[in-house]
Amino acid sequence: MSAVDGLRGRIVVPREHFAVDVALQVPTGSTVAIMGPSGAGKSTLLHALAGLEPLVDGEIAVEGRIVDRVASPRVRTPPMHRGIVLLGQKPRLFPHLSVRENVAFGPRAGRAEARAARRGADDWLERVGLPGVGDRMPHELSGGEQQRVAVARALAASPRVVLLDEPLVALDPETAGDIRRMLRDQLASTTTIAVTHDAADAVALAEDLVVIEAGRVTQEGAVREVLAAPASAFVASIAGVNRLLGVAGGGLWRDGDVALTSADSASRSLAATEGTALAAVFRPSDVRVVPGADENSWKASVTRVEPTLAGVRVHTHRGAVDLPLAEAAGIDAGDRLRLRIDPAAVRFVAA
Amino acid sequence: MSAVDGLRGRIVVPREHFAVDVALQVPTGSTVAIMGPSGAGKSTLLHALAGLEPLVDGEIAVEGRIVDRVASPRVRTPPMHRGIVLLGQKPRLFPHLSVRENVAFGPRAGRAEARAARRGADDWLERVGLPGVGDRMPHELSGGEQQRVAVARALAASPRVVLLDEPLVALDPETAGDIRRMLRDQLASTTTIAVTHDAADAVALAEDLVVIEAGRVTQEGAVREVLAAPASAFVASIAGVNRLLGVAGGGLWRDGDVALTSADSASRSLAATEGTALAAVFRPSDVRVVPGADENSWKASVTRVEPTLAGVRVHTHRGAVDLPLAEAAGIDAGDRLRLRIDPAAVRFVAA
Amino acid sequence: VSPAPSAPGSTADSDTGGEIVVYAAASLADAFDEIGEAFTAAHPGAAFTSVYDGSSTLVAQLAEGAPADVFAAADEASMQKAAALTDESTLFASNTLVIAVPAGNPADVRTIADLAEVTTILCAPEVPCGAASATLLDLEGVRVDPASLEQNVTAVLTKVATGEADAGLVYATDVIDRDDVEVIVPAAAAQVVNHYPIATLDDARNPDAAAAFVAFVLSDAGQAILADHGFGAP
Amino acid sequence: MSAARDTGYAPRALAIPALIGLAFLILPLAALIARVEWSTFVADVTSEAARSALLLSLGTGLIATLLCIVVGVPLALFIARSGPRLAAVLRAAVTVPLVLPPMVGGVALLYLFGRAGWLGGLGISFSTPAVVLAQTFVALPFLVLAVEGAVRTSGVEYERTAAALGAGRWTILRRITLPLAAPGIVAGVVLCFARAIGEFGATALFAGNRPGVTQTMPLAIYTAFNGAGVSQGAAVALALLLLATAIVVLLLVRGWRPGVGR
Amino acid sequence: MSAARDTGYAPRALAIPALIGLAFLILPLAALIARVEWSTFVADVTSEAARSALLLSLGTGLIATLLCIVVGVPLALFIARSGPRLAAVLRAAVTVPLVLPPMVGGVALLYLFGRAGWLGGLGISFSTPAVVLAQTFVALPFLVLAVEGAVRTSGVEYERTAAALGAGRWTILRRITLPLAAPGIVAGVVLCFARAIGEFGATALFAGNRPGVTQTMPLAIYTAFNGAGVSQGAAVALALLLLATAIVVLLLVRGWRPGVGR
Ligand SMILES: Nc1ncnc2c1ncn2[C@@H]1O[C@H](COP(=O)(O)OP(=O)(O)OP(=O)(O)O)[C@@H](O)[C@H]1O
Ligand SMILES: Nc1ncnc2c1ncn2[C@@H]1O[C@H](COP(=O)(O)OP(=O)(O)OP(=O)(O)O)[C@@H](O)[C@H]1O
Ligand SMILES: [Mg+2]
Ligand SMILES: [Mg+2]
Repeated sequence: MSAVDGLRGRIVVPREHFAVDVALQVPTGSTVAIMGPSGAGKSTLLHALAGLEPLVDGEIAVEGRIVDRVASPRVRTPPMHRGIVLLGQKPRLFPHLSVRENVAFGPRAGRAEARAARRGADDWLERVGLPGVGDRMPHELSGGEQQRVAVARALAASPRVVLLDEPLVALDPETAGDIRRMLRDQLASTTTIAVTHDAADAVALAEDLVVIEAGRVTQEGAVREVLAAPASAFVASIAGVNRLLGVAGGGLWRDGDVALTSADSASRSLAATEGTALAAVFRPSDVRVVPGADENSWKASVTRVEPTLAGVRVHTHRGAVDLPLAEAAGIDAGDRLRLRIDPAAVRFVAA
Repeated sequence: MSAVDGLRGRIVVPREHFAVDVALQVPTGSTVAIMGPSGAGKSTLLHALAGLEPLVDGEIAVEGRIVDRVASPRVRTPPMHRGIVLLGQKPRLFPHLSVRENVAFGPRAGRAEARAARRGADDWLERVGLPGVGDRMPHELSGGEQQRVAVARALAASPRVVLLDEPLVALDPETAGDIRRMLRDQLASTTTIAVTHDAADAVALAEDLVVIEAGRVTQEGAVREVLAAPASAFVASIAGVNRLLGVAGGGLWRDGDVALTSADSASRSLAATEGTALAAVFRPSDVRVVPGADENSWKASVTRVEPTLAGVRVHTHRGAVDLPLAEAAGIDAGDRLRLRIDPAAVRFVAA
Repeated sequence: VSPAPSAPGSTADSDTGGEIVVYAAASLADAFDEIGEAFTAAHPGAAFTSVYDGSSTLVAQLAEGAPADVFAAADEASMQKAAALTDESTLFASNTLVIAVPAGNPADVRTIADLAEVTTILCAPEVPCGAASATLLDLEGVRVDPASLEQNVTAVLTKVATGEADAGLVYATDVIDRDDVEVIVPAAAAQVVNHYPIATLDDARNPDAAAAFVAFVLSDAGQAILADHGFGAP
Repeated sequence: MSAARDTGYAPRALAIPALIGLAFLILPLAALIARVEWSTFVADVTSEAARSALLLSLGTGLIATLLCIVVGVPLALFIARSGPRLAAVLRAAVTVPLVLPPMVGGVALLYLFGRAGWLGGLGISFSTPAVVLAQTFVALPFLVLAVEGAVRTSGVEYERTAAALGAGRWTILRRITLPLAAPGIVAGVVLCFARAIGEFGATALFAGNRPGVTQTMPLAIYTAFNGAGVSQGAAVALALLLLATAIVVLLLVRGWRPGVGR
Repeated sequence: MSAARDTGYAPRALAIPALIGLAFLILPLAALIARVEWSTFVADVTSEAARSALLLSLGTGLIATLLCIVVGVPLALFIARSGPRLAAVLRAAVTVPLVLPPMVGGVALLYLFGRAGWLGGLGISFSTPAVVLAQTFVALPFLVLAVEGAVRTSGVEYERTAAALGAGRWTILRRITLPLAAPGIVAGVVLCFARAIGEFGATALFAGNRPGVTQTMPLAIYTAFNGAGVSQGAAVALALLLLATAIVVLLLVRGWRPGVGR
């Protein structure tokens, strides 16, 4: 139990088909992002940390103080005494309080003087881009506005530890960017866990990223490192990269008759150990369609063609390739293409 | 009133600081995407179309039949008789019905036999990636799972006209992709309006895109055309491009002492008309930082540096530039950079 | 209403100050209010408080310690139930049954025998007026199939007054001064007499005044007021 | 989102007034039971009169409750969906029979349905239907006010969602509005049934007290209570019988209670 | 999401039973008013006895309502947050005084607080406090059941949200739980006050019928009603006075009603 631990614990909570079983450590003042597929147990984890969901095993410590422990002596500090503020996945603005009173709720509950709390609430509303809505009732706001008020309400409680469950959902990219910047400034010295579905949030807000799948941590580490070396198909999908499984053989990545080289030295040294399970990681935008056999190329059959902002993404049974619209004309599911990745653009990671 | 109109109308609904005033036309079987900043009036528009919000002016026709008209003879068909199904912004699963009964609700209300409706519901749950959850109650699902059940419930009602209010919100990219594909297949011949905050959804699902800002349509047209020629800062932000305002002068785009050329013939002919207000549109990833004066380059001071998945985006007072992490080291707000855009990567659009 | 004649009983005024609380059957309410006034006029130091309700209710309350000095019941059975609370009781009034019919006598009831032919309601046999009614009908040899067995005289009177029933048996005192019902006195009425007992209570907080009040009720002045309200002599 | 039982966040000190309240409701009953004369209890509760009064009470009480549901639930829906002014007026109108001493209510019913009343032609007096009407009159406000509160609390959002899925009005009523208000409706039905079965004053005046026809349990209890020479034992025994029966019926009703969660 | 008044989606045909229900509640009152003897009305309602009974009724009714709130709201919270079994038992216990004919309730209170009762030492019976207790006893169940339903319906989600924002138990109670249940609490208070002010049977037995001390309006009405020689005019006049007063009080209470929306 180190004194620098803002939030630390192991959380075990049973769910329908699996148990959420996660060990976590968030140093004081830092931010950890949590990502995972829908239904992985992210919200369950935050609820358990906040004290809204009982543990069946494990313990939780906030700034060195045990607030939950299953082993004896049993500890179960109720949510309001944990020093943790949770921003839940649904905004859940109090329907009978004005927007201003919603935002002032935390400070007033913390014995702030009512007038000061209301003034503070107006400042917070301004910070989330909603000046002047203080007198409205929650149901008179749009979905994204409610979401932002919920963010303001959570932060206005001046938490030392805050848990954010998809705080930027339901916002357009411009507004989301504004709120993301505001969160980064305001939470600079707050111990924070942020659940998100957008890797850009993790990069912008967090030092570390924890990936949870079916209740278990499947990968964790510094955000960019995790995204660069996806240990699962899910992480590859959030990082937006291809991840092809193979084995090391003669300094190359091999899968059947396909062999790839990498220009990256760390990748080369990984591939040097014969037989290691390796994943070749590269971006669809770095893949090229080539007319004939070539070094670092392979044949792949198209499974589906998906429109993207910049053109199309052609999915094959061995990785996807991004193509401008013009080049994609005529490509259809079932076609076979020869793809090539530049050795400088591919990395191998242990699989 | 043309017979091919799936959904057509003009909707005027007053809100707090502006009135939503939008004219829309969705041909039978096609999909129109609607995007706009938070609070622009997108949900209000869908509610009005569905009959949940009274018009103060305008009229709505579904497949040629007037269902709402303010002018006399007044028409106000209640929601259930409009032949429109709305998937609201909140999932709002019926809390007292099992997940299966939620999905079977529409078919059963439409006089389907109960057993058949339940079987159909199970099929729909499978389609949204949730086989086997039929017996659970809604509160036993995660946020993203609830969202998907709501999608299944709306589509299970086999609507001829469907309005989707951010159907993919709260889903991780992998699941969102699955549902997006499912929507594309299932709604191929359904008249659809889809509100979204992700331009990728618009590209993948819709033929046309309507952009609404502060209650008004600010741009509309084929999806890619709108994104390629953003008429407002908001559209540029969703398209993820820079949009610099200037005027045509000597076949060039000019803003003060900066002049840009474009390799694109349409852009050139636009710029040929002296004095036309022009926007130069180009992607941050196509901008380069150059050491000294160069053709098609300009000086810009850095306003902020934002981490992105692939590196950083450096925002300046004249456009943003995407840089890999290595190149961005040391760049900070206040620095002055010389930026350059390749004439082949810049287009001019009327502003 | 005759003014209360000043006829102080044998009790000395000096002993009869303070409040006395009289628990009396509801049918005595008007008569006792007047007696109370006369009594306080005769005993200026005394204050008179009355509580009126059904005899059974009063007995239950007295058994649970209700603070009363005097108990006047509507029938001897009720006084019997309060036997543990009093030493002895005295009869102070009586009452006889009459036939009440709605104003105008729409069913044209003339004798008690007609009750068998029209919609008749009676008091339930469990309550005093019902028991007396049964006795009277037996005496007259009339078999009545009542439409209802009411809980009290008021219920009978209400239904008669509203025309709900064509006739009902009630006490003479209940119909005095009423213009919404008409009265027919049955021939055998005098043979079925209900007697009202009165007693001071053992727990009386003001036993002297209580005794004075009982004496006053039995005095000529008290009896005159009772007679005014239709009660017969004990 | 949690299904786990949640005991809520009420201050613990509230347990003290809660227990006082509970004790205040239960102690008198205990005192009553302590005084039961067990020697005559069985005879009292199994007497023919008790049996027929109990059956009549149950029968009329259930029919009155049904009538209350049939007219009360629509009335409650109507009030719940009215504007604040109209709702206030309607609520006040509904509250009237609550405040009226039941005896006066009985007189009012007599004036309305009695031989000389506006609806005298129906010939209801002194009959079992009169009992049902009296019970309905006094019990209806409870149902209406309880259901109105529940319907108002559950709001219109789910109804709108259902309408936007194409459901017709009757479907919305049957599958959304009523189930969502179920806890309130059950509470209202309980209050209504309890009030109907305990009704005394209005019945006594309006329907009369004819054994087997209009003598319900409360009238039988009152008769026993007033019975000359009879102790209160019989009245108390009958009251306990009524109580036990009502509680069994109510527990059965509660058994149906659908487990509605949010 | 819409603030616009929404009249909901109830089937229009329901207007028919709703109107029947409303008529059934209002017509008897109209019949009553039609028979008022206006000649003596003013004298009846302004008599000293009427005034003191009305004041006593209002005073005791308000105090009883307050007592009910103080012990009933905590009890309702407690039941609402109990498991289904315990809640069923507690609800049954609370329902008891509803079913008990009020007269028997009065007997039970006498047995408890009377001379030989367990709490006889308090010397409460036959005094104004006894009136308050009798009213509280009969009115408490209404408050508890109505509030319990409302608290259960509004659920724990907002309480959890408040707790996750660091609010303590009392803050949650004061700013979340009670305001959210406000419609139900107001309904409960209305039912409770109406029942208390209309209470007759238990008061008559437990507190007695002593003018100025325990003679509340319903007892005064009863006395007027039973008064030999006096027509029902006085009773009806008093009943209307009570009614009018109660409705004024209730409209005032409704006036405070916070506009809670979802
Ligand atoms: N009350 C409950 N009882 C049982 N299982 C539940 C309950 N709530 C959620 N679950 C299940 O537990 C799993 C984890 O749910 P959780 O809400 O933690 O997911 P999540 O990671 O937050 O997902 P999302 O991204 O969709 O919000 C899901 O499979 C869900 O179906
Ligand atoms: N009931 C209401 N009364 C008055 N104004 C409202 C009401 N509901 C929403 N508004 C306002 O109307 C505007 C449009 O709201 P709407 O919900 O249509 O926005 P939206 O485009 O769907 O936004 P979002 O993307 O955040 O969901 C907002 O500014 C909002 O504050
Ligand atoms: Mg979640
Ligand atoms: Mg919206």
